[in-house]
Amino acid sequence: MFFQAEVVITPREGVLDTQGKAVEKTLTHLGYKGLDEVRVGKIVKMKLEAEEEKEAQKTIERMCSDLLCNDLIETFKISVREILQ
Amino acid sequence: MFFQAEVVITPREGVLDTQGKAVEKTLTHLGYKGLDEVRVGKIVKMKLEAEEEKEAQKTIERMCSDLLCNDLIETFKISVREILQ
Amino acid sequence: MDYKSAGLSDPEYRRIIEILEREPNPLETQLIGVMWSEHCSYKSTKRLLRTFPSKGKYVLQGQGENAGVVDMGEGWGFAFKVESHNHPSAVAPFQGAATGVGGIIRDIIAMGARPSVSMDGLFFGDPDLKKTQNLSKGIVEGIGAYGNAVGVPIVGGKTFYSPCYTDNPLVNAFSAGFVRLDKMASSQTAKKGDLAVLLGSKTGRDGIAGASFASRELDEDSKSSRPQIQIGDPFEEKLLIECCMDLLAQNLIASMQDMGAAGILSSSSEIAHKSGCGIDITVEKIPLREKGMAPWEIFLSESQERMLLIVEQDKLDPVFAMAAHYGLDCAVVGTMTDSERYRVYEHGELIADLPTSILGDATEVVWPSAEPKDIRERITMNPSSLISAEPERDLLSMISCPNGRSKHEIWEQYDSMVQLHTIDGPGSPVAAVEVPDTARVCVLTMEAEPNKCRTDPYIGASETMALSLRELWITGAEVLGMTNCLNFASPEAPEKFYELEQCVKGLADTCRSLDCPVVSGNVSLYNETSGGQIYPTPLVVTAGLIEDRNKRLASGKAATGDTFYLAGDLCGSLGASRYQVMKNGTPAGKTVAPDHSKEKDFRERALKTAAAGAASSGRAVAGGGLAVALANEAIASEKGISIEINSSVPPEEILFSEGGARAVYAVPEGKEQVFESIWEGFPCTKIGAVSGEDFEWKEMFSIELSKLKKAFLEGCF
Amino acid sequence: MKTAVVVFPGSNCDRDVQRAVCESLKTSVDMVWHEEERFSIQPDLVVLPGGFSYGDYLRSGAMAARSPIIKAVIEHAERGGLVLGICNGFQVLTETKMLPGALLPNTSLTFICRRCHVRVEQTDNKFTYGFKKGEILQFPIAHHEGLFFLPEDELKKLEDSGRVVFRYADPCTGKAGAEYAPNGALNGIAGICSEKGNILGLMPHPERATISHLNGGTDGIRFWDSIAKAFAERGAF
Ligand SMILES: Nc1ncnc2c1ncn2[C@@H]1O[C@H](COP(=O)(O)OP(=O)(O)O)[C@@H](O)[C@H]1O
Ligand SMILES: [Mg+2]
Repeated sequence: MFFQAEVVITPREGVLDTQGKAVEKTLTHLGYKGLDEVRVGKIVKMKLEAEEEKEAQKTIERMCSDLLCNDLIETFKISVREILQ
Repeated sequence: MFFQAEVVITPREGVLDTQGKAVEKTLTHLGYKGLDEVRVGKIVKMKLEAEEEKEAQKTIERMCSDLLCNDLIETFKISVREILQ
Repeated sequence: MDYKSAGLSDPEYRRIIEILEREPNPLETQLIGVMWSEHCSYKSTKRLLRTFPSKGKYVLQGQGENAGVVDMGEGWGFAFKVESHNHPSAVAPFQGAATGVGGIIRDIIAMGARPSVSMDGLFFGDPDLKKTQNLSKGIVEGIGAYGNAVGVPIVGGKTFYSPCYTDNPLVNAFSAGFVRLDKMASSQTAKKGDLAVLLGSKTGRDGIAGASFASRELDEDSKSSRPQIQIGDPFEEKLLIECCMDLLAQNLIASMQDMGAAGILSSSSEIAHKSGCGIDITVEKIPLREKGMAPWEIFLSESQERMLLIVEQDKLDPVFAMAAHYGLDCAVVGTMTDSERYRVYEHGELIADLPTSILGDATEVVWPSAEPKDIRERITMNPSSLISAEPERDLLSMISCPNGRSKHEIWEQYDSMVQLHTIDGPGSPVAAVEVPDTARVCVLTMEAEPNKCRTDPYIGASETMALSLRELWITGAEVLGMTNCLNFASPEAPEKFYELEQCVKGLADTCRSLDCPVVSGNVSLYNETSGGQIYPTPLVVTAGLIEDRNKRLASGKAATGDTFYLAGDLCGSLGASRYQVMKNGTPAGKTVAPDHSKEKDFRERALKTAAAGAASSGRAVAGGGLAVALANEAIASEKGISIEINSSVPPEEILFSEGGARAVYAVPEGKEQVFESIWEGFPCTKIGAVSGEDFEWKEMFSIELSKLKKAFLEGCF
Repeated sequence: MKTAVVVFPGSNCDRDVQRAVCESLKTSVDMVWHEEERFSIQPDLVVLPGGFSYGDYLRSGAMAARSPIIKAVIEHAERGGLVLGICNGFQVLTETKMLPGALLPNTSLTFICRRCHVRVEQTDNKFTYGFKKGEILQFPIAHHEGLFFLPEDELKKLEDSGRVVFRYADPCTGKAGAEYAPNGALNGIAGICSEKGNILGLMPHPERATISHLNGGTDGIRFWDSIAKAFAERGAF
């Protein structure tokens, strides 16, 4: 089976998000009002093959701790859905 | 009304994704198999105030073309949901 | 394929039929169309470029290769070239500028040299406009992102602001590298039976037809017709550098060529044509990043980070092994033949068959030339508008204005020290780097004088060249050669072509009489939009050599006790000077036409001054004139200066006039006599000394050094 | 002192460190490709050089930290061997968790290359043994991600255990701290060491201040001498 996975990686609460702050500032400069808590994160998308959804989910979790996410500064959220090859 | 918005920004189809390429290679090196089309993008999250959902959506769209997204090389997807302040 | 949409004119198309003795098929039409574009063929300027002096005793490789090479001694060659990336940077500032840096680096690799230094020439519009700020931010970040990651230091550059660049920013990327003479590579040494190998990134739909894109003006249409933007991958490029250096060290490459404009097509046809061979290429062997690409897309794709290697059959295995070591894609895509034909096969079928000469030899175009109608107006200036009532204020304005202030906000974003050989980096008028494993120093200047070229293209270009030479002579360097980038508007307008012709003549004449061969270069035309045209902008990068680094005369080294001298005339001209433009808004008046015999005289004395160690610091009088040269010297040396000049000449002339062979020197105690005797018989005046905490000009002003510094560094006072 | 410099794909200060160490310590330096699983000659000092391993994609240092050679580097450190991470090498050390913390983008969100000053905060380790506490050194920096970060409680632990080795400083007043950090580093931290003092990571580039006729200064010469001195007097292991 084939899956499309998405990992959303965001800076942890309490970690300086310089980029988020800069984006918020620039948007405010551009005239946007009422913004708050602008955060900038990363998203990693991929196709992968696995026996079943649970396994795909597990694999992606391992990838996150192996490489994609630094848990000192980031948290992640995974979503996986089956696709046709 | 208050909204939580998320903008997912990904490299356009066909545009070289340098990060995605490098991540895919490293994951493969680390022993992950059956991966394909690894893409790395950005995600911007924010809270904002608006009269209604439609307006919030519109505002975010404008932000994308004003700042968040470079439409030559990136595409974006917006999601907005209402939250309590 | 309609030949017109391939960019070919009626006479060009007729000529093709004549040469082929048949109609070209659609693929062939595309291929020829791109190779005959201005960008690839230099059809409008070839004739002019031939007038450059190309010979010199240090020239190892002149025009016609990927980069020129000069002799740095002790077995080292120095390959260098500058190239424009104007159109791409206007459309996509970050990526356009980044890929400009990457592209010029591959030209250096193609000479077998390890890319060692880069510089960037940036021309931006009105600095007060949001548009300019966005463009310049993107461009500078793009250059930094690529240069920093690929590990080639940016040791200097040029930044110039004028409203004429608002819609047409210019990005000129210079790169250079050192090469052992016995390891020099060439694009002209392929032989029958050798294999054509593609190394590096897979081919995608990036920048297809970018070459023809760069060969016309930017219009509203360019937005929709613009090619898929090229993305630079400095990581891949770094691997490409290391891989190519290793391959060359083991003598595994017979010939090589980078892939720039018109990608596989131009690189493979050039190598075949220049080597006197033919080439057979098999489309399906080319590694692709995307599915469903048509042959013409594959051949014209400008995907970055690719090199074409020509490899002898029995060396293929080690080449593939090396590519694998660096994790680079590598594929045999063709074979060199003796047919002198450029043949493309797809699944066994011959789909294009052209003489290699047709791709290399586009017909030259001769555009009519006419002196601009407003030339009188351009060279007429109104002296009464230039009176300096408040010299102090004027000086502070001059060193804090966008063109006069420090450019550190730009160059601190660049790694200027990686590779551990930078002796003097950005911020110094002349960049200096070590020649590997020697006591020798390679010095470089980048100059452009668009305002002066605007009012008098011939004199302006001459002064640009002369200034860059003076700067090198002052350091004590022997001049080895220069490379240039000619940035102009459309050659199809007779007045614009005139400017181009005159600038080339100015450069060529100056180079010829002052012994500076032209070893490489690049032309960028059609820098105009409906909003306007750029000023003629020839940019020159000149390379020099100092054999003993202890004999180099630096700037910004004035020390306590030093006496200041002005070598050269007291005044130049206010015509098209920074001061004149600041006062009047647009350039007017002529600058001083360089007097070649005087320049030579200056050269001998400047070289002697450095060799004798007769000065502790030296600096050419350039933009902003004498006052700005001294102010810069005070700031860089962190020393107060006191100046006294008794003359009846109006203050603005003394302070701010430009042009002429002139330099300021700080001469240490005990060296005055040596110095004076070197300069005896040349205009030379003692003008002051290092002293106190202020920049003081007797009977004119006295500015605290800290105030001066703030104006220069922060752009306000 | 046998030295090995690890070369990752994209490293670009590897040859610079090699030259700096060769010239100042008069020893030969092994260059070790990241795909090796062990050092062929057991080094005393392993240097993870600066540059852009893997193009700094994803997170700087992240992919290099997963290279085959890293296992050997960890073993070397566990035996007490010296490990020095400069700039990108420091980022690799935090990604491998050999040192605590993370290096976030500079507050300016730009790359910064310039000379800067750091104060030596402690000398009880295998690297700054030859300096006096409080000395100010000038080293160039060149990075985009140099903001040292640790959550508050861990930062306090790091400070309390005296493992901050270099702090950005003002050369005139001798004061050091966050306000002198060009990159926004917490507490102005420029370099830290491991508990045993045998692993050092720092953002500035001592190798760029080693060749006296170049424009980076000469304090790097003393830095290498200091390591040699510590090694001679205290041994590596
Ligand atoms: N884009 C740039 N990149 C690197 N260095 C630059 C750049 N622009 C200017 N510089 C450096 O700043 C100094 C002055 O720059 P320049 O633009 O030529 O002004 P000036 O006309 O005063 O010489 C030079 O040392 C030059 O190398
Ligand atoms: Mg200059």
